[in-house]
Amino acid sequence: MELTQNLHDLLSLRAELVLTAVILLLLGIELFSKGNKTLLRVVSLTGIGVVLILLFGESSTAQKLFIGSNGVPLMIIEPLGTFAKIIASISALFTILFMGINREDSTMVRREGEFMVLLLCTVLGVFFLSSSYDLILLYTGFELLSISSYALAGYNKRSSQSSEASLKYLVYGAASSAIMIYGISILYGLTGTTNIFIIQAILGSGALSGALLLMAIVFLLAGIAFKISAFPFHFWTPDVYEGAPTHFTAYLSVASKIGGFILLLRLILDLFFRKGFNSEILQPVSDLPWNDILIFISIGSMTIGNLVALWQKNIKRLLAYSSIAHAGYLLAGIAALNSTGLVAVLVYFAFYLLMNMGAFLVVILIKNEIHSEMLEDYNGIGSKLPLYAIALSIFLVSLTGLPPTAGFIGKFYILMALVNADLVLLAFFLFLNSVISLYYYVRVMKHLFISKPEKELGEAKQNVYGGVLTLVLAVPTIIFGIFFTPILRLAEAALKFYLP
Amino acid sequence: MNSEFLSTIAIIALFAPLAGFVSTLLLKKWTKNAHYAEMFFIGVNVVAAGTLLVMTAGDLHTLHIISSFNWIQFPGITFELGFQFDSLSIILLFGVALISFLVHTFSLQYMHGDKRYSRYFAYLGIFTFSMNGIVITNNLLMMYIFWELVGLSSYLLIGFWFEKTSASDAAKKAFIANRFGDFGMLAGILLVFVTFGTFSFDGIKEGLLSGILPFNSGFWLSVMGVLLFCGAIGKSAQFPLHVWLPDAMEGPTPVSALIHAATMVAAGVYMVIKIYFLLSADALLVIAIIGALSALIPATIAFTQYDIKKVLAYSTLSQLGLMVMAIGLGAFGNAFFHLMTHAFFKAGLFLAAGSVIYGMHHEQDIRHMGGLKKYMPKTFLAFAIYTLAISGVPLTSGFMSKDAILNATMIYGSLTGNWIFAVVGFGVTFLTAFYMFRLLFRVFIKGNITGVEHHISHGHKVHESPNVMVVPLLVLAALSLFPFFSFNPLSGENGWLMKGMNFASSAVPDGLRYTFMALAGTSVTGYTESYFEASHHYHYIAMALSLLCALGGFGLAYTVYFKEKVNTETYKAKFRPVYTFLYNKWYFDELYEVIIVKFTLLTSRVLFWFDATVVDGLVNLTAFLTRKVSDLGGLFDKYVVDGFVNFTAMFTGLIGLFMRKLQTGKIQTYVAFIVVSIVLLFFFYARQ
Amino acid sequence: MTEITLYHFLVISSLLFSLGLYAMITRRNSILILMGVELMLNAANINFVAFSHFGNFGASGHLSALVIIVLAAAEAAIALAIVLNIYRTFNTVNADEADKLKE
Amino acid sequence: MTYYSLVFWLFALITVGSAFIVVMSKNLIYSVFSLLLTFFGVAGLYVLLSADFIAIVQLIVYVGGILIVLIFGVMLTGSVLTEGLKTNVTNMLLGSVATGALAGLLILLFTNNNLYPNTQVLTPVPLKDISRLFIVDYLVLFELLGVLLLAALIGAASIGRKEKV
Repeated sequence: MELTQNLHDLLSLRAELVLTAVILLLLGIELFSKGNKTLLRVVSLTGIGVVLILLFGESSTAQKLFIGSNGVPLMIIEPLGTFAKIIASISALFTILFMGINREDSTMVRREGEFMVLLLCTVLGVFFLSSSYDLILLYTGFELLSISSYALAGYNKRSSQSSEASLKYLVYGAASSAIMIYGISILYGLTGTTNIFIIQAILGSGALSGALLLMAIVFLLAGIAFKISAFPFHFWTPDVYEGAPTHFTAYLSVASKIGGFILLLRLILDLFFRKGFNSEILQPVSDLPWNDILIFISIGSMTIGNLVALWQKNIKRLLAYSSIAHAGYLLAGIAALNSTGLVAVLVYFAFYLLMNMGAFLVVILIKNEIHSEMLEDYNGIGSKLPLYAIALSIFLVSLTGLPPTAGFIGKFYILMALVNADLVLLAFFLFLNSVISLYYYVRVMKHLFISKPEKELGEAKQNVYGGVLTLVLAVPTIIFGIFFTPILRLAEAALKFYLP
Repeated sequence: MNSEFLSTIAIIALFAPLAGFVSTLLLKKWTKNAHYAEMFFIGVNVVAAGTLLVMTAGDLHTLHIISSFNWIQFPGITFELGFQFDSLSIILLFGVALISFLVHTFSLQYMHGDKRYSRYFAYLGIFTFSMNGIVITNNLLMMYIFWELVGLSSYLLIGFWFEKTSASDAAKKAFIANRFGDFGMLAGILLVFVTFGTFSFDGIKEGLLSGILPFNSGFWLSVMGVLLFCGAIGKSAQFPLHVWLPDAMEGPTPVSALIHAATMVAAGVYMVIKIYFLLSADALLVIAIIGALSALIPATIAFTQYDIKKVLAYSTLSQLGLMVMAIGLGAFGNAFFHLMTHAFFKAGLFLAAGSVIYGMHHEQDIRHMGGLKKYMPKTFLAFAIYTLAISGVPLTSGFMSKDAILNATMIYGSLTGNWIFAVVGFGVTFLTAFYMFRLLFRVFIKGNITGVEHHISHGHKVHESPNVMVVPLLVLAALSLFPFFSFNPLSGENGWLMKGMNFASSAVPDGLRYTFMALAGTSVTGYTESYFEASHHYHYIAMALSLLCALGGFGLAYTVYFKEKVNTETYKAKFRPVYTFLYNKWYFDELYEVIIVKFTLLTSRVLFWFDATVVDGLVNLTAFLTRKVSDLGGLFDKYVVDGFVNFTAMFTGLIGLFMRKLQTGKIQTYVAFIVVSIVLLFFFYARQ
Repeated sequence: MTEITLYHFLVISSLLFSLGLYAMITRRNSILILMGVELMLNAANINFVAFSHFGNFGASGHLSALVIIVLAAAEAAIALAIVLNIYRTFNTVNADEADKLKE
Repeated sequence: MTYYSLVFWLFALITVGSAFIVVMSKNLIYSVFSLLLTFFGVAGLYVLLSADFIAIVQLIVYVGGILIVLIFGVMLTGSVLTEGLKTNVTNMLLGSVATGALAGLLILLFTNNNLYPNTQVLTPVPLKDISRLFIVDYLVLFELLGVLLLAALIGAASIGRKEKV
């Protein structure tokens, strides 16, 4: 009886099933039609489109699935997870679109099918991270995301940088995921289960506390912090971001991060804190120093990210450090541990998707023309490729968090949440870091518009496809900076089971 | 009066320059004449602003149109964007539009042939738009947004000829100096928001009147005022951030006229006037002191400078200082009056300087000029009128407004017993007259006549500028005369502008106000009887003294530069140290170079060092120690022999620690960092 | 001889875990780094099974251990491919020689 | 109980000792074969924990699969004949201090906790329970593992395969 019920539940995972079907279909096409590129693209894009439609369809419903013999569900489809899935799917959509442009290596084009399959596997990983409530299932989703990512980072096989990136990602990832599973095993030992709800209940009953629990949490956090590239687990980020194929770097900076963040949110909202809100502030289930942990990591990430970014000469590396800093900003929103903070994090993430994807897109486009990622080679791009240069500036301004761009709104909401939570020091640090970050973002713009190129740029020209894609990302970045209520509503709707 | 109609016009006036900016940039690709789009829209701006002024002129000081809409909504908090029209904003809106229009016209010829001609006009458009935004907003948040936008557009315009290193450097300097100020302003705005939960001026006023104080303390109210004033220190180039303005002269001269004389620098003063109601006596005193310093220091620098635009730039600084000082003394109406009159004649002065520079083929050094009256009579006429106005000679607008400020200093002196500001005011008047007439004499009447003739004999024509440039000059000259502000040339107080203005109304609680305003309660008129009494008492004394100072300055300049009775060189030699000190602008730039640049460098070095040491240091040290440990098996004598060498190796290794960076590129080291981090994190949190 | 309790197993698992990490940090050869990962995963597995046994938690610990073994196999497959690729491009399998990306 | 203890200590020695050799040996081949021993030792520990099925899977997958893959790796990349597969080390001090501290910390934490002091013979978990859990309760996990293995397969093939230019 349970089996039939579970099989039935399996069919309720519509988005996941469609995604898996698309993966298999792509494999089939790859095998039997000799990798017909058009067909591959059409199928993958339509597939993601269907998945997105399904996700939007279920974006306000909640459903418990796989209720086991112990009476607790293994998975719950609910709006917060769906929000993360939407973010991951959209970034995968863009990544596939970017792939067509990236001309870093000719063999990459030939192996597009494999790339798509692995990419969709990572998306599936994020999907399971988003709606699982069992640590082992979460861990498997986490590994699916990681393992496919290792391969994708080394996708540009002929480039030594890409190979190196994949090795580094692998070693660092394997270490941190092994640490994480060790933490899970300790947590299992303390509670006798891997189900989040039961662990929460046990923690809530006050039966557990002490150093071993703290150790398990630190181990768990190490794995999450690796995924969101937060200090002090960020070391892989710049190296991997720089080496990986740029369109995958874009994906990594958004989808992989949302995977880490949704896991963190899941653990915080459903495991370590009381369900629902007592007044405005989240109440931890046991007396762990959550505020301290999050604030420390947040301040560390933003400060280290921004300070080291000041010295970077390679744009991808610069963006990597900037993404570390952004992990810090996002963590600050979570550290507020109140409802405004949670909304702010989601809003920020939606905008972060736009601006970060956009920035990497322009990096790809410019690299196609000048074959370089070094800032000093960006001199004079402003006059040669004005659309790209302006779009990049918009994204950078947005990443800095200046009006009238979306990034400003996101940062503003986070600041707001921090002030509400009386975390004035953190707010101050966030503000200070934004000021620091202004310096290196402006430096990029200086190279684009003001510095003179040493040698004439060759026949660099903008192409229509790239231009349209840039606009698709740049225009909303501006529009959402002024009219952002829809995103706000979306974020609030995503948290409707958690908000007071 | 139909307020909906007025709002529409106001919105047209606000957005017209933006439309000009956008359409110019869009049309730029297709036509060489794209700038006419901008000309058209700036015309629309003038007409709209003019209509607004005319329609409301009857009851300027009662009028308040506020239309606002919600921008961001939170549970409990709403941010509104909105417009507020009162005497100040309507007048300034028109002033900005008019001057901007004249500068546009002037630029048609002046910038002709520049390779980024249309872009220049587009920039002027975006600048005017941002300025309009500052003028008509009803809240601090929106003001800050436009404030930054003004900063950006001025950055673009100062660095317009960015091929010149000096221009792009100046643009950067302006940008950075302004950031310093804006940082303070932002902090102030946040403080306002935290305290009152709103950004709108009316909301803040209500809050203050109902007794809310930041952190319940008068001290913090003063801090709030001073923080907000920081924005003005940056924008209006007040001491000690005044250094950017003279350098900003690297931009095209019409830009200097528009931005660095009439509008942007006035924005700071305007902002302080807008927030006047929340300034406590302490904050006002700080403002007055900063104003006094900014009035005095540049005035002393001005008469040692040889670059025609730099002289004018220092004079602008000095006049802005006067305005700020007047606000600090509680006379914001007088400050605003001077702001308006100054806007016209200073814009005129810059344009006239532009005309001279144009006629002299981009010569800016007054040592190479002389006797230009003969070649450029119309420019001379205009320049002379401006000079009279800025020096405060009767029948000009400048006389009325400057007199009003000086009067205020004397009132303040008599009511508080503190006469220092009056002394500064009159001193500055004297110095202003002196260096302005110096300029007039040296450039147009006497000066290096032979040099100019020599120049001409070599086939370089020195000529009057074409009409499209001269007409704006003459219009501005006319606007520098008294009838446009008051029909009584001796008293600006009775003119429409001053009458249309509300008296200072402070919302600050009694104990925190100036004593001469303390008894007025919360009524609209903020001054006590004694203030008005003193104002009548000192009116004519101030006028006489002011005339005396102006005449003194004129006389000195006349003796030295017209009669040429005094050899300036001997005096220069005599007062060499003083002269050098003044000539080098009190060494502010050098000082900042040392303090700021060096300090920034030092900080970044320290950060770099920190970066390099913390973990990488550990790594290298580890490597070193490992090596040492493995060497332990070596022979003792080898150790002794090699000891010295090893010591040096260690030493260089240690220096290497300082230089290398955190990110070693070795993945395994990163993995080690994970472990270290975990252990440290654990102990960090296990202490409880 | 003392009785064998949970702690004996936990100590073994801690040792394996630390040795695995030690290998990851210090051994230059990538293959040895991978062996380190396997040791760490084994340590986690011992934890799961030991806790399950002594805590009498039923089959869930065993399930986790099985899943981890499968994941380890998958990871090893990918890892080896990556190492081979590194060998082709750098002509070495020493992880610390792949350090072009830094600072 | 003494036999149990004796066997435990034996396997413990095998596991930790051979793991130690894996980590410390300068010769890659020694390391690989010591790893084999470690896996055996761990399998033995599983048996002692009455997890026979896990022990068997451990042997089949680890020894029969993963280890072979690793040996392949060694053979494909190392120049077996020329260099004698010597490998050296890096980060010695940092590594030993850090992991030593971690090990000490973990052992301290584990032994200072009064967890499950049960030492009587516990009932082994029937295989049926495990399989039921896997196929019924954790059906979705089972399916997900399938996708994961597929992804690993494709990824490995994609990266490992030699590319025609």
